[in-house]
Order: sequence, then structure tokens, then C-alpha cells
Amino acid sequence: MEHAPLLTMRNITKTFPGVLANDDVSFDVHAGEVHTLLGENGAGKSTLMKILFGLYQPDSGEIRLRGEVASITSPTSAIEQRVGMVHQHFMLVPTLTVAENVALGLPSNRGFRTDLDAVSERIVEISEQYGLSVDPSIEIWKLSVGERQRVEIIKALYRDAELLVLDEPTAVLTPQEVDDLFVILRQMTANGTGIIFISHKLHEVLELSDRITVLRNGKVTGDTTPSETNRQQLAEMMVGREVKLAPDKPHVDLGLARLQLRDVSVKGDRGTIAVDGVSLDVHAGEIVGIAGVSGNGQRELAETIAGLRPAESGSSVTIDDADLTKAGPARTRAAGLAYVPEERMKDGAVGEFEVSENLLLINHGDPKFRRGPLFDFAKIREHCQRLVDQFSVKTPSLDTPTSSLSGGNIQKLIMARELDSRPSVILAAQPTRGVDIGAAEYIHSELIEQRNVGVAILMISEDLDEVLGLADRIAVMFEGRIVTVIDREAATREALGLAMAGG
Amino acid sequence: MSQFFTVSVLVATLATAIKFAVPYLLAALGETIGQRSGVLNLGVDGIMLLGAFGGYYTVIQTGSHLQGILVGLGIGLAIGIVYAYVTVFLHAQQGISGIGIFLFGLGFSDLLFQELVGTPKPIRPLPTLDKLPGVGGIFEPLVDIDIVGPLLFDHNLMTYMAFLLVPATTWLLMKTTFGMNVRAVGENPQAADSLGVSVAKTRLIAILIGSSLAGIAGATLSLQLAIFQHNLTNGIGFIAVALVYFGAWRPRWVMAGALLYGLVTATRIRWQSLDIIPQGASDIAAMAPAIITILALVLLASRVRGPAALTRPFSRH
Amino acid sequence: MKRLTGGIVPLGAALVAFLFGAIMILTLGASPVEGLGAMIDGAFGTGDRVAATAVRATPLLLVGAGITIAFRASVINIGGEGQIIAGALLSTALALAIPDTPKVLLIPLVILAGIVGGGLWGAIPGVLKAYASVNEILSTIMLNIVAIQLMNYLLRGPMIDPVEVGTSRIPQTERLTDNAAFPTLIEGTRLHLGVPMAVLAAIIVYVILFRTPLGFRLRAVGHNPDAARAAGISVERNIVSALSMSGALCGLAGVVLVFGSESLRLVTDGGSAGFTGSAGFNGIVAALFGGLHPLWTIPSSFLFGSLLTGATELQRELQIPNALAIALNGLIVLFVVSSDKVRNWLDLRLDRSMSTPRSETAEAAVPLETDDLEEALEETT
Amino acid sequence: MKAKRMLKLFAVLFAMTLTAAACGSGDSTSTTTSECGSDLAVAAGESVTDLSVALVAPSAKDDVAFTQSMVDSLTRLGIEPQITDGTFVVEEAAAAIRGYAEDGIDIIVAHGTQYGGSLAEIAPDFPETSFIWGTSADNQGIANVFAYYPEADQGGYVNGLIAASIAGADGIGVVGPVEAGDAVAYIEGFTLGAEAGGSSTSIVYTGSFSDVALATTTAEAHAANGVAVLTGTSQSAVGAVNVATANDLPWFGTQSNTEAWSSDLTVASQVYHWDVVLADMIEKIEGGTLGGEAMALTLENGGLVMEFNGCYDLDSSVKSDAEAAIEDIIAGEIATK
Repeated sequence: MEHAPLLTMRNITKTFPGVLANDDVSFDVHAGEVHTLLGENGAGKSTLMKILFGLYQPDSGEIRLRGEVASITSPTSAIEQRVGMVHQHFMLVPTLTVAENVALGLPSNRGFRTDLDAVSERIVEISEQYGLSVDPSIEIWKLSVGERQRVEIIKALYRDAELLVLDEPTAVLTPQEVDDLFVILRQMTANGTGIIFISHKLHEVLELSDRITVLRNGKVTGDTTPSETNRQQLAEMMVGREVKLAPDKPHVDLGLARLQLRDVSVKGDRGTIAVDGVSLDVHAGEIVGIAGVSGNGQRELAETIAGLRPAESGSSVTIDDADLTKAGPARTRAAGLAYVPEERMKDGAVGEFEVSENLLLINHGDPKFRRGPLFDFAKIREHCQRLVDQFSVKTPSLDTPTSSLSGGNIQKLIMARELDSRPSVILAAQPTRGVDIGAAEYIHSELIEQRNVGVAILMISEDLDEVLGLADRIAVMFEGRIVTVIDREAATREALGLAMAGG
Repeated sequence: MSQFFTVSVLVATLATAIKFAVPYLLAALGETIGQRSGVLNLGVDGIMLLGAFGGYYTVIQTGSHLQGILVGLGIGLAIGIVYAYVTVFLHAQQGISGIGIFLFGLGFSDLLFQELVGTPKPIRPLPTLDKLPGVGGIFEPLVDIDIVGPLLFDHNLMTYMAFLLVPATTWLLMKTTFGMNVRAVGENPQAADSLGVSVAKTRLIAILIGSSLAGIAGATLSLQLAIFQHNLTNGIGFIAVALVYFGAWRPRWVMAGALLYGLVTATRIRWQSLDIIPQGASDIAAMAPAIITILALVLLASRVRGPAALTRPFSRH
Repeated sequence: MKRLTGGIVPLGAALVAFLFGAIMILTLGASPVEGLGAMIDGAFGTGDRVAATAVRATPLLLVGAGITIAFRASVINIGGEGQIIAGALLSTALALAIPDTPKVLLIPLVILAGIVGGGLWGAIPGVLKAYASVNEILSTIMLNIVAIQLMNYLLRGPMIDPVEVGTSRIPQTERLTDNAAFPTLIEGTRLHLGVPMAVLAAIIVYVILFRTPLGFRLRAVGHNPDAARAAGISVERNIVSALSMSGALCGLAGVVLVFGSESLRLVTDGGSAGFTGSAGFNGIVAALFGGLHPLWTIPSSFLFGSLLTGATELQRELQIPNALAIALNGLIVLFVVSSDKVRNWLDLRLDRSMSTPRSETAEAAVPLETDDLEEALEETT
Repeated sequence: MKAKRMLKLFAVLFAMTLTAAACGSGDSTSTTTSECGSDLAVAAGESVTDLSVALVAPSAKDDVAFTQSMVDSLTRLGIEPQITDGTFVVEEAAAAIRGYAEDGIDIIVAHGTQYGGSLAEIAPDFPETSFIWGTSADNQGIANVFAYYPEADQGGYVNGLIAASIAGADGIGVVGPVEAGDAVAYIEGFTLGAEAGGSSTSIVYTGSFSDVALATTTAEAHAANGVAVLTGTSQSAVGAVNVATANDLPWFGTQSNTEAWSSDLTVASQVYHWDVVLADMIEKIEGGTLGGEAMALTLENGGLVMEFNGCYDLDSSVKSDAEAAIEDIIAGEIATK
């Protein structure tokens, strides 16, 4: 007789006000296998996993662990039933040490007092067993992203997780680090651990998974194995229609260098050099993509170009020959920069503001929106309505609080606002991260359109597919430096991956 | 000026500063624990006033200092429950709720005082070591030692408790499971929650410890001064909150802040009594502690960062 | 619909607080009914008392409007007391310096001086926060202490009434020139110019916050400083503006207290409350009760004004200490802030019941993607 | 038990009042000596008037200082006023004053300097009501306002003189509140007296009338500096009295009698007997004059009374020197300012 699956989730349904997040979803995982959950943002993967981890209760349906009906009421009960989770946004306390983060929530051998020495010993054991080297006594904020992920995995292993959920674990890793991670994961499955792997990177999914379940709009739309399917088929199961994986790009003659970076060095939040002597030109009519693994100075570089972070002396940033090195964000924007920041809810939009207010964020001072000292709301509405229509931002009204829009629509809102400023340079960081495929297609086509009319575009992206699909030239950043600049035609995924790892 | 720089005057000034700092220190240590868990309590002054009245009234009724302090603790605990319910469970804005607690404490302590006591009558003050019933004789020779005596031995038990609470608070925060939870919850409550640490429970306990200490601080104040009056604290609780920021959420630095505040105050009083500060400048001198605190912070502030989740209510959804 | 719940929930909270007040009155051995009667009589019993209530509400409204600006920009201003004093001191000094200036000129001048005084006093913590990262809670508390002592110094020294020097040495200025006295609006009552001025100020604050680029920037900085900065808005400058404007309105409250009071002089009892009546704190309460909306702050200030005048009558009639009113204020604050959650819940319910029938527009409604919704909710809490 | 004690007390005080009245023969006395261990509660005198009286005062009615001295004074006159106390906020006081006037109260005592401005507005609206206001040396020229004020420097001088005899070269510590009002008058008179007696004062103004902690710290600083005597004024002085008790230092009080605070360490207190001027005023009011003048409390008219503590063993020669000084002050031979 066959063993009962490690996990069975049967007929799970979960609704939120106005939204059917999971609609009769069934899903199981056997010990020793990697079962991938594939789907776009909003397809219901996270909700399903939060139900599994006890953060939500399903409206109906049942969960069985090892064949027994399980009641998972809280993260604690999930952990007690040996379910572990590595969240996409790491659940680590930056000011605590590795050992403290691991020990958090567990009873101590010494009662009231912590027993970090014992915890550290066990961490060393686990890290040796799985090749997850990390110093237990170091504070999290001092660690790299890859190391933090290792801590997350150690946390789960320390709790003897038999079932481990990994939510988008490769988003922040280099291809080589991804390979290392896969080695670790395979070792875990060999030891009998069941793994739920959540990703939308199709080639990784095909490489790692034993089985694949695809979700769309809260429903299961496909249940397959890598041998039975391919990328195109998976993409279509995810989106529900035919998908064009690469946009059309006409040839455009290069114009003058509109954005010029010379020897740009920048300190990061910790006071160490994060960007180290970067020089780069972006010409009118081209998209330069900056590829690289998160944390190699891209964010600091973008912030410096946008005037948000001071550059070290000797650096120079110019747009159309105007020196903006020390200009600050207002003057930089006045000089023709449009900025689509990496974290849209943190830097791009004010969540509590209405849609119209966010559309007005960068040009609210424009006299054309005023009558005397006061806002001319009629004109403002007209202007905002035009932008919303033009960029097909889906919103119930102009007065809707922005935070209640979907990620894709907020991103379109930001694009609408930024592109409307008739920029000479667009700086777009992770323009489609966390955005549904439809919106991503739209955003890509808008960027190409701007390129075609002579705007210089610098796009920072950790998504290699995006960079390869959109950029005319590709610069790879590693440890604060630009290690190589390759023309699109000469670029291969492998060469880029090597460069991203510093090779 | 020269008459200030004699050993005896310097020692006496320092001893005064130590004693003066005690209520500030007790309240600020409590507030440190609360803020480390991510909860700001601006109502410390109100809790202190209620604790001060409770302690004072208890001593009038029973004559027992210990009971007075315990009543202060109990009152702090009771108000803490209300504050925790409002801020942790109802997610009320912390700064404002604190003002509410302050106003309530200010009014209610005065109301109780007027109804139950009326005339401010002195009580027996907290005894210093050498005047402790029974064991006082042991300490008498110690108090008479030069320099060390007045600095270290001429204090009441609450002074020692306050200063012992400094390493104790550090130990609690850094070496215990509870302290680790407090720090985690104040920094990244989502992470703590995901590991089964109850954010609400941790914050509740942190608030209760903090408000109990505020209650004790109030009782200590009234028993040390041996009196109660309308608005006895005169804003000590607010300054205690300020000292937490000053001390960058570290008990040792909070203590340094309380001592600095006490020392500046004691020094200006001493200088006035020695005519170093001319009489006409008394009010200017009274500004000194406030101004020096601000200046000290200007020099320190940019280098410290508070608990990331301070003042942010936590909810899972 | 939102407007409605905006009013109902705090009122409900206030009722609960009053219930506690009634219990306290009962415990003190008096009749709550008589107590309420005395309070209503004290606040609204005669035309003059209504006027007195309005006069009591005026500083609360001004401070409340100022606090609203600061809080909207996410700056916690606890320095109202000090800013009131600063405004009062500067305007008093001006009135003392040019007493013979005609009324039409002098009144605007003292008002301006108060605004400048309070504004400057507010700018200090603003600058300290924006450019030296000094927490504003701390600096405003400390600056209150400094302002009080400055007032004590000036009123017993340079600004003291010359008559007092040789006699009772009361720390007060001489009676200020009638040219600076706020004119009474209704003969026989105390209703003076300050009352409509404060209402106007609240309206102006509303207009600034919601209808001008300046208010737009303040709110943007308050909600999300990072996004504001990235959009080219100077966070530092707006923090300073918010605290300066907040302080300016508190300073204006100081002017009203001096030139609208019957005594027409500045006198200190060594602390701040004797002069300000704790308006610097009570104004926060009023602003909060008004849901941090300048227009709602108008009725809310009047409510608290009536609570204060009513409490005086309560004490006079039933010999109940007015400390009760202060305690009650505290309870109201607690209940109102706690009811925020209730209000959110109510709003959500009402919104849903409102939006259900609009099925024909459902096409336009966004298919909310749950993950983003959750993310967004996490961002906002 | 309690009632019995009260009764006994009442008898004692009644006897004392009788004695005082007998020796005073109409004139008030300027010194008294309490019987050691007696309660200090003031006995109600025979009512001097049938007019209704209300009192509005800034601090609590039993503050053992400014406000209590007025309540005690009214009690001595057999008057049980309606009281609104704790109204340090002028606007609140004004509302209360107006309320009493509207209620038809005949005499309203506005016991706070800061109420003067409000009174100037209210009094003319109620010409039938008499307002008694202090402390102020000036009735603002209003026909139905009486003003009163203490010449606090006089008793201060006497206190200082006696203190000097105890303190000698060790000096006297003075705990002042804000450098203003009758606090300054008292302290300056005290200093002159102390200097006349061959001692010196060290004066610290804390900057607050109410900060007990600061007053305590200040008194401790004085004690540590080695002073032999302490004095102080304002409601925060209670903190300083406690320090005097803890350090066994003699204490001199002012405004009200501080014996209740200091066990037997209070040597003498200058007590404000407002009743002396109040009696005068009420007589005039009954005669139809509702105001129009300011009256001072002095040693001469018995408004200032030096109350010696019977429990403190004061050298009789010092006491007689003090009494001589009182005579000289009354005679104008000693300047106290």
C-alpha cells in the first residue's frame, strides 16, 4: 500500500471581501519530492501557503498531514506539525544574531534564560550537514542576501521541518547561487523532506520540480510534471491565453549621450562603498539594462542618479550636459529625469493618497493646476482622467485610495505620471517586479515606445529574461562595479550569469 | 567658583544628582523595555502621578513604605493593562493614547488627593540605609566614610533598586528569551509572529513591566519627598520618555542620561546656593537641564536608530 | 457616509467617557443628573456663558488646528504650551513697545507678532528634527520647559509692570494698551474677535491642507516621506514648515489668551498651565476628537470648551473638584483613539453596503489581486 | 474617640481665643505662641455678618499656604463661604467669579493677584456686589472692589532676626520659588533681618511654585552647605520642611503656620490673618461702602501675626528681642525693605 502523502490540501476555498482568493484548490506533496506551485501574482499561491502556515483559516476544505486531518491554527502550530516556511520577504530580525533569530519562538533549555551556545552548536551541525555555512554569532544586518536565505533555511531545519515551503527563493540569487541552493534542496529531499517550491521562473521550475501545479485566479489550471510540459505551455496555463515572450523592437539610430555617469562612487546604508567608480553613457534611443544580483549596488546607483543619495567626491552625473551630481531629486527631475523606483509602495507612490493625488505627485506645483493659490480641481481631474485612460490604469475612480489598487495598476499609474513629464532620461528599476504578465507586457511596450522617440532609458532589473528581452546594451553589476557591458546581440544567458557572479 | 570645586561640595552635588535621578531612572528603564517592544507610552507622567498618590496614601494609612511601593506597582500594573488593551489590541495611536493616560492620571490623582487627603501632610520619608529599622546600625560607619560614604551609602533602598535595575534590564533584554522576543517584536513583529512568538503577549508584558516601573517611580518620588501634591511630578514622566531617546534605548545610556539630567539640575541648584549663579538668573539657570539635554542629543542623535517598529501597531492581515 | 461615522463614533466614545464621569460624580456623593445639569447650565445657561464657552474653545481650536497640520505631516508636536507662551511673549512685548499705535494697526501687528513668535518656537524642533535627527517629542517637551522659564524671567524682569517693582512684585506686565484689546463682538458678553478669527484659521488650515500645493506636500511627507522625497519634495523643508505653522497657530492662541482675556496682561504663576489653561495639551485632544480634520476640530473644540466651562460650574454648584474634568478629558481621549478601530470597521461595512448595488459599474471595478491587497494593507498599518 | 478629641480641642481653642480677645481689647495681637502638641485647626468665630460670601482661589483650600490662610481667616470671622479652589487658570476663575455674582452672592473674595484683570471687567457689571481682591496694593480705582496685600517683608524681618540668633556664622538657607510676588518680599525682609542679627542668607529660587522635588533638592543643597537654619515659601516649601526635619534644622514659615508639617522644628511662622482687613471691609460693606480702597496686612494692624511654636525651646531673650523688633517695625524705626 502506498504511503499517505506528507501533505494533502483538499478543496480549499478562501474568500476575502470581494475576492475569491482560493477556489476549490486541491494540492498534495509527498515526502522526498519537490512540488512546484506556479502562478502569477494574485493567482492565490500566497493565500494557499498562508493557510498552510496557519496565518489564515480556509472557508472550507481540509488539510491532512501524513494522512491525518490537521488543524493548523497559527504559525506555532504549523511549526509544531513540522511545517517550515521560507518567506519571500525574509522573516528575520536584522538587529538580532543568527543564533537569536533561529532560537526565536523556541523554548530554551535554560528556561527563562536564552541558551545561545547550545543553539549555535546545533546551527553549526546543521550547516555542516547541508553545506550552509554561516556564523551563528553575527547580526543579520551584516549578512548578504544569500546568507540571509541560508539562515531562513537553517531556521526551518532547526525546527525539524519535514515539509518546507520556499516562496520565490531564487529571486535574489545569482545563477550560481541558485545552483547551490538546488543542491541543498535535493539533499533535503533525499533525506525525505517534502518541498513546496513557489516560483514563476519557468526554466528553474522545469529544472527542479518533480511535479508542477499551476494556479490562475484562485483555481488550479494545470497539474503536470516537467517531462510532460514545456515553458510555453506553462506560461499559457499561468496567464490563460497565448503569451508573447519577447516584445517587438524596431531599429532606432543612436542619438547623443543623454545620461552620463563618470566615476560614480556611492556609500551604502552601512557606510561602506556600495557603488565603486561606475562610468556609463545612455544615449537617446537606447535601453541600457543593468543586470545583476540584488545587493550589488544597483539600488544605491539608482538612488544616486535620482538625486536621493549623495555621491562621493570625484563622481559626476549629468543629464543633457547639466551637472546633477549634487542636485537633489527636485532639480534632477527638472533636468529631465523620470524615475520609476524599485519599491513602488515605498518610493513610488503614497498608499494613502488618492489615485489623482499620486498622479500629481511630481508636478503638483505646476501653475496650470492652480487658480490663484488654490488647486483647480476641474483641471486636475481632466488631467488625471486623461492619464488613467491613456495608460489604462484600472481604478474604480480617481478618488480611490491608491493602496487598494493591484500592483500592476499602481505600477502603470507611476509609469503614467513619470512618462507624462516628457523626460529625456528614464530610470526604471525593476519595472515589472510583482506585476501580472498583462501589465508587464504593457509596461515593456511603453518603455520601447519611449526609446523609439529618442528617450534614453536606463533599466535596472534582476530578471534576466526582462533584460534580454528589452535592452539594447547590457551592463552587469557586481560588488558595486560594472564588470562588463555587452551588446544585446552578443549576450548569452550563460555569459551574463557568469558575469553576475563576478566571474 | 572655587568653593564649588572642593571635594565635599562635589561629592554632595554628585550624591544629590544620584538621588534626584532615581524616579527618572525607574520610569525611563520601564519605558525602555516598552519601547524596545515597539510601544511608546507618553502616559508615564500620569501613571507616576497615580503611583505617587497611591504610595503616599498607603503610607498614611498603614505607615509601611514597602506597601506604599507595592501599591504604586499595582497601580502601574492596572493602568498598564488599560494602556496595553488600547494600544496593542485596539491598535489605537500610541502617542495620543499616552496623552489620554497622562491627562487621566493628572486629574484623577488630584481628585483622589482632594477627596481622600486634602491637606498635604508629610509622611515618614523613605529611610536611608543607616536609618533602616533594625539593620541601620550596620551601615552607620559606612556612611561616615569620606567621599564613598555619601556617594554610595547615604541612600534609600529604592535608589539601589533603581541602579541595580540597569544591569537587570540589560540582562532581561539581552540574555533572556523574553528579552529576545521583546527585541524581535520591536524590530520586526512579522518575523517574530511567523515563528510563533506572540507579538501581542510580548508587548503586553513589556508594557506591564514598563507601567509597573512608572508606578514604582511615582511611589518612590512621593515617598522620597514624603509628600503628595497636585501635579507632584511636574513633568518627570515626560522627561523620562525623552531620556529613553537620549539613551538610544540602551539601559546604560538611559542611566547616563538620567544622571546627566540630575547632575545638571543638582549643579545649578548648588551653584545658586553658592552664589556662583547670581540670584537674578534663577530662571535662566532653570532652563539648563532642558537645553543641555537637547544639545547632547544634537551631538548624538544622528548616530542612533530606534526600534524599527516603534509606535507601529501590529496586525497579521 | 464616511463623514457620518466620522462624527458618530467619537461621540459614542465621549458618551462612554461621560458615563464614567457620572460614576465618579456618584462616588463623590453627588447626583450625576444635577452634575450634568450644572455643567450644561455652566456652559450654555446664559448668552454670556455661551460666549464664555466659545472664548474657552478658542485657544483649543487654534492649537488643535495647528496640531492637525503637524500630525498630518507625521510630526508629533507636544510643544503647544511653549509655542503659546512664545507667541504671547512676543506679541506682549510688541504691545508694550508701541502702545500708542492705533487699534486698526496694532491688533494686526500683535497678531503677526504672536504668529512669528510661536512659529519660530515651533521651527526650532523642526530644524532639529529635519537636520539633526533630534526626536521632536523630546525637543518639544524640553522647549516647553525653556519657554516657561523664559516667561518667568521676562515677567519678573524686563517686562514687569513698573508698579509691581516696588510693591507686590507680581510677575506680570502692566495692563496692556486698550488699542491692542480684541474688540468685543456682542455687547454684554465676552465674545471677542478671537473667536471668529480661530474659526477662520481652522478653515484656512483646511484650505491649505487640502487645496494647495503646500498642504499636498505636507500630507505627502506625512504619509510617505520616501515617496515624497523621490518625487522631488523636500522632506526636511516640509517638516520645518509643518512645525512652524503648527507653532504659529499655537502662538496665535497665545495672542488670543493675552489680548482677548479680560485682564489684558500677561501674568505667570511659575508654570505654564495658569496662563495657557493647558491648551497646548487640550488642543491635541480637540484635534484628535475632530479626527485630525481642521473643520471637525471646530465643533470638537467647542465641545471641550463647554466641558471646561461646565466643569467650573460643576465645582461651584456641587463642590466637585475640577480635577474631575481633567480626568474626564483623559478618558475621552482614550475612548476616542480606541474607537478608531471601530470607526475603520464601520467605514468598511458602510462602504461595502454602498458599493454592492453598483453592479453596473462592476466592470470598471478592479479585480483585486489578493496578494497585493494583503501587501497594501500591511503597508498601510 | 475622634469626637471627644475634637471637643477637647475646641474647648482649648475657644479658651485661647477668649484670652486673645481679652488682652487684645479690640486691637489685634501681633504674636502668639501655640501650646505644644495642640492641633492647629482654626476655630470658627462668631459670625460677623449675615451677608453671603464666596471665595475663588488658585490653589487647594487646604494647601497649608496661600489659600488655606484665607479659608482660615474667613473661618475666624465665622464665615462659611462657598468655595471654588484650584482655579489657577484665570479664565476658570473668571467664570466662577461671574457665576457667583450672577447667583447674587454679596461678597466675592477673589484671592489671587492674577484675577485682577478679570475683576476689572466683571465688577462694573455687578455694582451691587462687593469684590474683595488680593493680593494687590491697588484696587484699580473700581468703586466696588477692595484690595488687600501683606507687607510680607515685616514678618520676614522678624523671622530673619530670630533665625540669625540660631544660625550665627553658619548662615541660613532660603528656598524660594519664582523670584516674584510676596515670596521676594518675604525673602528680602528675611535677609535684612538675618543681616541685622549678624548672620547671612543663601538664597535659591527654584523657578517653580509647585516643584516639590526641586525645593527638596534645594533644601538638601543648603543643608549640605552647612547652614544651620532653613526657611522658604510657596506650596513647594513642604519639600524643604521635610529636609529640615530630616536634618534636624530649625525652620521658619510664612503665609500659614507650618507646625503641622515640621513636628517641633518650626520656630516661628509669619501667618497672614486676612480677617483683620476682611473685618474692616465687611464693616464698610454693611455700611454701604462696597469698595474703593486697598488695605495692607501689617504687624501693626495684626494682619501679620508671628506665631511661635510652643514646642520649640526658643531662648527667651531672643524672643523678647524679636518682640522688640516688632515694636520697632510698627513704630517705623526699622526698615524692612
